[in-house]
Amino acid sequence: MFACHGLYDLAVIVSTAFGDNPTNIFAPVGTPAHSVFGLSMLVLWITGAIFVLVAGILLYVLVRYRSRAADGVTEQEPPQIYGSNQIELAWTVIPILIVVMLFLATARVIYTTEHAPKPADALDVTVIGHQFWWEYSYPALGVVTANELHVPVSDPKHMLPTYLTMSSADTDHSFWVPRLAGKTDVIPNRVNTMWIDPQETGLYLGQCAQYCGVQHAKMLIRVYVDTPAAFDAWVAHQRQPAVEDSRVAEGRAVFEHNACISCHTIRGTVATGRFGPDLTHVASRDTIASGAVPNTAANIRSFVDNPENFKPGALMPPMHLDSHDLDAVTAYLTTLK
Amino acid sequence: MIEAAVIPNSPNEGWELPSRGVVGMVCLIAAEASIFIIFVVAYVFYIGKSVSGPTPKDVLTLPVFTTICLLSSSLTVHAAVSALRQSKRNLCSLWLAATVLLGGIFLAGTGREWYELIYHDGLTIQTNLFGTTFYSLVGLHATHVIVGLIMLMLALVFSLNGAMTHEHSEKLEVLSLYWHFVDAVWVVVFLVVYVLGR
Amino acid sequence: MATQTPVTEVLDLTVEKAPQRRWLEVLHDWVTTVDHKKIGLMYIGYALFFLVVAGFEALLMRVQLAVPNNHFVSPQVFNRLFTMHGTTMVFFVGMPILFGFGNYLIPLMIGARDMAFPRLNAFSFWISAFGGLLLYFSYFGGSGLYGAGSAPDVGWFAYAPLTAQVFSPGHSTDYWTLSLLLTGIGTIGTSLNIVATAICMRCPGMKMSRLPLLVWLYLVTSCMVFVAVSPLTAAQIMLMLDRYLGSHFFDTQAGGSAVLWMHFFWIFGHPEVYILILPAFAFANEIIPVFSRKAIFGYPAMVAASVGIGFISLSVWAHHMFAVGMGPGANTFFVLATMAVSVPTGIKIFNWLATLWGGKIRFTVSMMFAVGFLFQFLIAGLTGIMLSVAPFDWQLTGSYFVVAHFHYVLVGAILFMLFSAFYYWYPKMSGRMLSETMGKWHFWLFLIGFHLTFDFMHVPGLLGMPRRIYTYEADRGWMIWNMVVSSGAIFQTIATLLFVYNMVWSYFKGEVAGADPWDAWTLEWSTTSPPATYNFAKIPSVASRRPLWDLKHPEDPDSHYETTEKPGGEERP
Amino acid sequence: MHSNHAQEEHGLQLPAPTAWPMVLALGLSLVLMGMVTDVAVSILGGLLAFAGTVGWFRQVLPHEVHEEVEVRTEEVTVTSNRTLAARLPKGPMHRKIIPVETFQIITGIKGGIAGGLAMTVPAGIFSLVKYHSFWYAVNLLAAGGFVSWAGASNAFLGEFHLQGLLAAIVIHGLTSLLVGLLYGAMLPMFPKYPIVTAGFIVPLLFTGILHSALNIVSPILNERIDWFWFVVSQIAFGLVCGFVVNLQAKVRTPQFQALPFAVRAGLHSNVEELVEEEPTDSDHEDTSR
Repeated sequence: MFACHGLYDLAVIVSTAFGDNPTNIFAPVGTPAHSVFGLSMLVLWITGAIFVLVAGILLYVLVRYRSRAADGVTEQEPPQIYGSNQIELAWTVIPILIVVMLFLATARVIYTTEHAPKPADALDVTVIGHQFWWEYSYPALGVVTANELHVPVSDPKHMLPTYLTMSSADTDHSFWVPRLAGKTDVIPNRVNTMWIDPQETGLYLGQCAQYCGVQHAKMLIRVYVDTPAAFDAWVAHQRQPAVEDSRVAEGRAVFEHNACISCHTIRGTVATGRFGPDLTHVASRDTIASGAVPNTAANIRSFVDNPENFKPGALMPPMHLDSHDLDAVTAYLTTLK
Repeated sequence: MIEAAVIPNSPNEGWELPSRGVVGMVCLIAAEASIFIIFVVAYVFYIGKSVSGPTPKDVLTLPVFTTICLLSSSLTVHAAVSALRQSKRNLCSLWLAATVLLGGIFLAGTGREWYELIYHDGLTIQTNLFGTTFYSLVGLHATHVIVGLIMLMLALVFSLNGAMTHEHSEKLEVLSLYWHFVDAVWVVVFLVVYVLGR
Repeated sequence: MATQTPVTEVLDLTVEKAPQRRWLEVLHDWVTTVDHKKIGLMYIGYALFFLVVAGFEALLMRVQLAVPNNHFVSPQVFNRLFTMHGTTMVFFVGMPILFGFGNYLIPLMIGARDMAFPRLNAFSFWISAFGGLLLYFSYFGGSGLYGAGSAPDVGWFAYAPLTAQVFSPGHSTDYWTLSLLLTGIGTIGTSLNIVATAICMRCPGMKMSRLPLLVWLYLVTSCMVFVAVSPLTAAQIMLMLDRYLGSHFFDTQAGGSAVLWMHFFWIFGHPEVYILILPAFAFANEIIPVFSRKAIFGYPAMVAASVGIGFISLSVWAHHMFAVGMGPGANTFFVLATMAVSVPTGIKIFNWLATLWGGKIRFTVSMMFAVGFLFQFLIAGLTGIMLSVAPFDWQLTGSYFVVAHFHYVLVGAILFMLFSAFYYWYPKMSGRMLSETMGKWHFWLFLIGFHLTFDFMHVPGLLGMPRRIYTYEADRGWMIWNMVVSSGAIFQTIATLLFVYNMVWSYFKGEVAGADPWDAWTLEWSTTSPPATYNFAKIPSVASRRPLWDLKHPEDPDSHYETTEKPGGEERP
Repeated sequence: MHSNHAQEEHGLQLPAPTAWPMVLALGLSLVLMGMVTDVAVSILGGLLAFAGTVGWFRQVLPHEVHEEVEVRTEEVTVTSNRTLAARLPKGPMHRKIIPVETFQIITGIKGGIAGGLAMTVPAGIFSLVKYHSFWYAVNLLAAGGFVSWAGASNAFLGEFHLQGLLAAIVIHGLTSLLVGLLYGAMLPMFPKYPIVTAGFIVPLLFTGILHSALNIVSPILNERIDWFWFVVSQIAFGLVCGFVVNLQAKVRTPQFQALPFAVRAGLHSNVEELVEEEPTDSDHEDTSR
């Protein structure tokens, strides 16, 4: 019985020890992260027990059998024991038993996570990893966005999981939001899938976990888990074309007459590039540059001027705009709610 | 005199150990075999995955004659080793010459095949995945054939000018082991490239 | 060449014998030598040089990571640092130093005068050495000549397609590939030599069942090299073809597969870990019994466990790829295979414990490091079990937890055992004892530094910090842990410098060792320290696993117990 | 090899030092270095490599070049540098493979099989009494191996399923066998109260461990397990297995006698009086490979 409590206590201790941490793997909120958490507690408990036992024996042996003579003089050699089939068999069999048990538990979690039946009403999102940002598209809803993934909250009574179909446009990446699920690699010329079903609304952070080039460190992930109503409102907003505002027509002109359009899309304009993030509703996002900095006018201006300011190694070149054009483009982009 | 650790009455008569040449060659073969396995795996993995043509079916023909030549050279090199063991040096030269000739025919056959592929069928290492894996696998094997042939030719020269004698039979045997390996690899390459992959 | 001579000079045995000789002659001696002892020392000196270099790279990285959003180095430089650090530590420190000890000790332990192929031995060393120099030439060479290249920045496992021309223009990746090709040749050559030596050069009476465990484990390691390093060589050839001739092995745009590279790399990469750790086990197998004054517990089980680890380790590579999406079937298989390794590994730990049990343990510095090895290897093994649990691994892989885990293996286990081996065999190699006082300082400082760094490095991983990021966000709560981790690096640096100083100081001022300072049992202690060029004036002949025990205890020799009925009948080479 | 014979009193033949291997290595390195710098470097490297190869060849062919090394006769006396107060008393107690007496390995296997069979009795009774089907217990155990059975109903578990039976036999058989082996190995070490140890302590310990972990290993089993009956079946196993093991006669472990390979590998068993003895120390290597 105490052992059962041990496992539970361990879970409590572990999940609170690291405090209020946005990417703690021991603070799971979705089913995949939860089942990993449960399994990890079993593993921690077993390995912890083995550690205490073996390290205890080691300590005992070191103290009990230390040579008491001064520097190797006047002492008789200890009995020379060559081995024992019995003992060696015992410490072969016991680890095998532990391994078998651990393996069964592991195999079950692998299958329940990777082979989970997909509900008919699950939300599909296509994730494309780019150097160094994320493209999210919702094929059924006609929404394309970047870096900030919005998903509806999943009710434990009525599961509403989100299925991510992932691939890469260039090098290897890995999608990792520790509190929602383990990581899944995002690999070019290959389609991987994973699913999440966060059960609490909120913002969950993560980042690319596979080295993908110079700016790997700032390829951040933000997952917004919304109430169903909020999510629907967000979708409805994202489906609209870009805001037309005559006050920033000059900025739009600068945008359309520069290389911006070959990489970025703004629906309703001539910009249809796919190489960089879709900017149709860029002003509705909280951050720019894949989560590197908050979405403020000053930051946008600085980024357009020279992306190296925040993200050294970013593939977007410095735009070499004069100060006036920069202001105009910044003004234009900030209206794209 | 350093009398290290000699225990009286220890049974040391007839202390025989394997030949280091043979052991070394077996190790080398193990390492080389692993390299070939990786290339074969890559070939098999990419069968039918080329984005564009030509495909193996379009351009490959079975190199039956050159295969027979290469495989029979295993027998001739074995005969050469046996001859040297019995100190029949002229016979050894003859068998070595036959081995070199057969290996040369094989190499010429590969060269001709490549010429056809490159200039008639337009298949280069850059064309598609088939070209990539085909040239690298067959080329890796051909490289080994070339190295083997150079060694065999040296042996032939030494045999002809009388520098190679009975005492070198173990060295020649080690070389023959390498040559057998090259032949065995060809069997695998042949099966994978010309039979399975076509 | 110039780079390693100063270091080997430290260990140069000939200097003392002929102080008058000009340095050019000495250099000529070392360059042309085919003596396994000199080659072994050159390997060790070369590895120590790169240990310091790669350690310095690690130090720079730790400074950068000590606080969030640091600008100590640029992202490009950071990426080069971790690539070079990893590559250097694995290929130009780990492998050469282990082969160095192997080269030095194996012929001495089996009563032979040299390796089976002395010239191949020299060749293997030089080609590995030039490989390392070529890699480091990238720091100067690339941009100087073509303005394009510099040090590689693709990570030590260089996942495709980051290595393709498109993503890695210039020559930086070429430096990585070519230098690894060169060391690969050297590694295979040395392994071949070790196998041939252990099988074909044994002195009379040294049956396989009497082979010192160190030699057994080197035999297993070397056999693994053939099946592990060769795939890497093959993959490097493919990558070279891709980059130079425009083939498409790992070109994802032409239908090539990035995952294939991962498989090929880890087919090498995982056995590589065991290639590095088995020699550490080998040292433990010699050192722990001597300082416990007991025969090794369960010699056959130790051999069997090593062979077992060797075999199983060839089927576990894809546990580095649990997040790749191989599907539940493959994941399950690799979970089982990986967990299976823990069984023979457990046998080894328990057998070492049983060797200590009932002994009379002498805590020399060598033994202290060996005990540190036992303790840390236990932890490393347990975190290894955590990583083998695929779902747990989905969270842990690619995070700082993994970094902490494998540094626990590489530093906590292998490096500790290497230090232990240095303190144990330095007297044999140089004729002088290393200072025990300095050694104790070295041990405790390094132990503190190690635990500060690598214990606390697990935590940011659990808190979601991925590896290979040049900086991190301030709001993640990783800073305090990274500060502690970085502070440990200082202790380790001081300890390592102390160790280097100890080696130099002791070479001149250390206590004279004599042939057998530790009262040990294997053949290398039956000859002078340092041994003559020919090792043994007369080839010894043995009748048990512990020939020197037999000599020291004529009234109760091992050979009375380890009898066999027919000579040579037991052979299993 | 070269030094074994042809050994003279005053000198030894050792391989002569040579720079050619280094030259070849340098040449090959330069060839590759040329690929990242300039083709001229490659050409230089090629020349050096060729020279190295030829030079190396001439070192070993037609005869290996040796140099004669003078032997400095220098006495190294090998004695223990520990001043031993007392030599180790000679005798079997100080040089041994422990334990001196033990069960054969087959004993543990027998015990495991017997215990495994015995365990099915209480499990079957529980299954029949509570769910009116013997297959219930079988399927419940098997569900640990099948993910798709995780949500299975009681009725489903009450039916006969061939794959369920097979999986249960594998899981149960393997575990019984391993625990049986463990008993065979460990019981001689606790000679005082074998029945208490085997029949009660171990089963209760095992139950405790499983109780804490079962939730994760097999949630379905955890939901429906009846711990009372579980403990009963564990004790049944322990008692029967322990009894069977203790029934067998102990044999002496052969101390350091190297047996012929056939005996060690278990191919032969009738060699002199060591007949049925399980193989000696050097055997592990063969069995665990």
